[in-house]
Amino acid sequence: MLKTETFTLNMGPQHPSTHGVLQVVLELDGETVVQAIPNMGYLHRGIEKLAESRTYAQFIPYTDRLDYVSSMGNNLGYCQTVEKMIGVTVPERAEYLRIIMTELNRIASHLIFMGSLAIDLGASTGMMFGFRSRERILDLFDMVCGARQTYTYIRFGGVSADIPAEFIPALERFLTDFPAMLDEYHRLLTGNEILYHRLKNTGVISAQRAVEIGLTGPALRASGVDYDIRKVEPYGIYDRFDFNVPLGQVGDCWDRYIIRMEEMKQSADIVAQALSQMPEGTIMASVPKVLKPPAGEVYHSIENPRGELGYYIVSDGGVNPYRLHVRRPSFINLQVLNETCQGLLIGDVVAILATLDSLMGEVDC
Amino acid sequence: MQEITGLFNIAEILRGILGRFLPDPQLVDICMSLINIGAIFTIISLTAVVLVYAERKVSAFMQRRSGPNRVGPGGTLQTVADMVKLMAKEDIMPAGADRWMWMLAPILLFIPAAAVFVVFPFDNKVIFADLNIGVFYFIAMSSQSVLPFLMAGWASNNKYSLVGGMRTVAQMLSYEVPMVLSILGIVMLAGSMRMSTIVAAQQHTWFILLQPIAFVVYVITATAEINRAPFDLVEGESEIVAGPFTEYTGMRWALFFLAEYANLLAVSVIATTLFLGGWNGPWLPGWVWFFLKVGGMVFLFMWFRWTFPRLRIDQLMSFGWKVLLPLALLNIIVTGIGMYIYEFFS
Amino acid sequence: MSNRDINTLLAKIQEQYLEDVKIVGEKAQTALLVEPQRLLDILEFLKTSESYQCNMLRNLTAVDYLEYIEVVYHLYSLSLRQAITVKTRCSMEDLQVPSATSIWPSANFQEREIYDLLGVKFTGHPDLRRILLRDEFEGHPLRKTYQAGNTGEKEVKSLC
Amino acid sequence: MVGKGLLEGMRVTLKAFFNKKETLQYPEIKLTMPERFRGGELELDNKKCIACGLCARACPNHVIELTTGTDEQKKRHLTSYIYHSGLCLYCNYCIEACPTNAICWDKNYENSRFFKDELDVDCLAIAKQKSAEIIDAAPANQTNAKQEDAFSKEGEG
Repeated sequence: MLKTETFTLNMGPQHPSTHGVLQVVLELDGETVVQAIPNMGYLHRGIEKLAESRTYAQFIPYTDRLDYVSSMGNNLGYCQTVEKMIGVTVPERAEYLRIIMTELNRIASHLIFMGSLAIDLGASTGMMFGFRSRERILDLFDMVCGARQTYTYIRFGGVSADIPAEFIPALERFLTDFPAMLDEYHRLLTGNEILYHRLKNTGVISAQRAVEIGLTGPALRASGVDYDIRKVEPYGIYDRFDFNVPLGQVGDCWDRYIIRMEEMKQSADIVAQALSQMPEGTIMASVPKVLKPPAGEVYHSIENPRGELGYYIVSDGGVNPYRLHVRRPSFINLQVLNETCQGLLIGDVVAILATLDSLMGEVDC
Repeated sequence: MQEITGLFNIAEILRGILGRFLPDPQLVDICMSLINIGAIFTIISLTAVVLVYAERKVSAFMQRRSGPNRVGPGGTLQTVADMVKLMAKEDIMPAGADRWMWMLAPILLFIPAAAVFVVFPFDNKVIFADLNIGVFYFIAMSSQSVLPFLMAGWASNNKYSLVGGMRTVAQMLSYEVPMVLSILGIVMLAGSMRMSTIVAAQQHTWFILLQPIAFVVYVITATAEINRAPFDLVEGESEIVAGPFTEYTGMRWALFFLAEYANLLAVSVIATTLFLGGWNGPWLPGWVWFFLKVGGMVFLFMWFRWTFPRLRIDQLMSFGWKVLLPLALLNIIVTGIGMYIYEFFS
Repeated sequence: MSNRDINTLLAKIQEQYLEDVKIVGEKAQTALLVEPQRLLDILEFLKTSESYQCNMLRNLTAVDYLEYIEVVYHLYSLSLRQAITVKTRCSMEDLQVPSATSIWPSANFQEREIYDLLGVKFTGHPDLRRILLRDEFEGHPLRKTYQAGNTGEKEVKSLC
Repeated sequence: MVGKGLLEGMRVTLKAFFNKKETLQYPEIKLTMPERFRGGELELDNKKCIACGLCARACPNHVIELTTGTDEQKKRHLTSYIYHSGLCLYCNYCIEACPTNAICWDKNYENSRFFKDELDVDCLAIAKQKSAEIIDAAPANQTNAKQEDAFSKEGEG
């Protein structure tokens, strides 16, 4: 009697397209996925535990290492949470600088998304192009804070340094070049029929399911749910800018891709607006050197390129946080992987992983 | 002075020299065969060296990088250095591998890749064996490469390899059919399967002008036959790591690599011979034209690879069976009717 | 959403469930403190009732307060754009909290994370395994009593 | 038409094929690091240092290890200053904390090492060596200048 059975394929932790050290245990029936169980923790550094033995300010460099392709957002979220606890108002100029940096970082992060999606689908030229443009943004950051990935730029009460004189011309040059770059990607990737057919109608997540499973960020908006924290609960000075939140209709990989491409355009827009509105002035509020927030707890979340990045800090009035929890969007978004992959093919798992855009530094924390 | 530069004349001169030293004309023939075999192997191994370098340069240039430029002038010796490195590497056999099958696979893959070269007309009269079934021989030999892929995939005792091996079988078998059908139109027009006759028939009009659809179908299926992007599902590195080659190291892996580039050259040569008029061309000697055209085809395949994303397996299959096959069949019907009408009027 | 609105909303719930629910904290930190045995009822109520519609579980975490562990649910209503914090406590002797996965599937990984790092057992969870640490790991690192082993700092000192 | 996007993509790559390349030939050509670049190893100026230990306290990762002593005038000075670059987060906190600007980055990004021990840098020793070199170099320059003077005079004579 002939009988067929499924087999298990360990995709990762060393695999070209699991974006780091994610292990996906695939149960396959031929090429069809029966189950895809993500298995993480290979990059667990115990950052939440480390926070309990560091002072509030000393934890900022560690936030860089969570979602290491959009560290500005991580800095911003953490600093705003602590500022909420101690009640500091940030100077105007610093607020604008924060917006400029986080939005530039969003573009950089989405460029990485685009590049990694392209190479996961086999178009390595797309990746090279994406990384090339990202380099321009990193050069800008390098100019401002002396680092290309781990910025530690945003601090309690402001930012660590004002922009140097050559920054604004360089940024303006980038902003004028950027639409042409974006257009190049659209012509190389978006218009490509193979890419379209690979992504369209694969990995569909319905709006209801997306909310239930806790998706946030572009992955949620691709399903048509209008939830962008920059709009619904504007933190910082986001209410002063005019931008659109692109929404998808179906919630498939294609929507998740297109939305991020559109978001890059919106972010460039926000940067241009912020640049024109930015006043002169100080960049740092007076914050005590030794920070002792009053006992209590705060949950604050911001819109990171990967979704809702939340910090929950419990203070006992001492110099170290009593408990610090990070709501990592990549971690929670990864829950949807299994049910989305079921019934699809191996090639689709790669596409779904790439469009969910989970980053292992953040997943494992 | 085309006669002196032609490859055939070089062979004739060589034959003349050998004839002076060897008494028996049969011995001269044997010697010439050995020289030919040597020439073919030189071409194949040189091809791999040149094409790997070319591919790296093309990919780099398309991605705005500068590519290898350290070893030798302009990095030209990079591939040689890589070959030396590969030879020096440890030969690792995975535990639980099917020993003999595992060792045979790369060699078996290389043999058909090399064997197809005997029917390629590099220049007027320069052909190792001008078989009267040349096209048929090419198709038969090149489809042999399915088996070694499956052997490698099965014997490696690795699931990625197995999936890759299975994909190869599905992909190569289903793209073989439209490929054969697209070539069939040419054979109908030329009225022969002999390579030299086909080239000679293109003295005035290249078959690409008469058979544009067949050319498109051929290029697509050829890309799939040699497992290059956008049809590189067999070794799609972001899905199944390296497919059947996952467990191979050192020279064994290099043999796979060699065969891959030999195949790339082979399909380019066939495209040149069948569609682009082979050695035909004005002013320049025939073999220069031939290699120029082959180079153009190789560049086209590389261009595809560094631009397109990969297809998914089900899309690949449905594209092969639902689009290419009907297209190729249609092309044959149209060709047949066209030939009938042409004969009717002339 | 002002604080007063939330407070009135929370007060309403308290009226409904009386002794099982307390309001703790003040201002922006107001939260509902719920007895573990009534937790699922109240979460279900918060999700389905017209005036709350908390259809999204934003964040789920736990804090070790030495005598007890507090599990914190940050709920959010996408339609009403309001956030509610619900807390529940379980004593160190009996670390059991009903799982919220049946109400919000997004609790799945987060509950596993809490189980992994703090050792709270979520009853009714479909797949309660360690998630970040390896399966054979002993102890729960985020507990205040956890003794960290060899850290990088110690290594440095031994080197010098 | 199907395939238009494919051709468009091929046009993009063909254009890139003939465009200027972006690669920098690294060992020959090196990027200049911006002024604020954080990287390399810490450079200590032991004359400016007042041995207050603020840098070590500011560090999130206990990268700086220093010991202090007091000399005859009851003045604190450094007795050792070790920077474990392998643990460094490059957050700039130590440099920001320093009241006298005694430390800065040496901005040398080629700081890979063969052994882990070599990542521990004894900044004080390097600083002392450097100041000794400067003292050595200063008289040497003077003598050179004198010789040159003599040469020029001879030339005139």
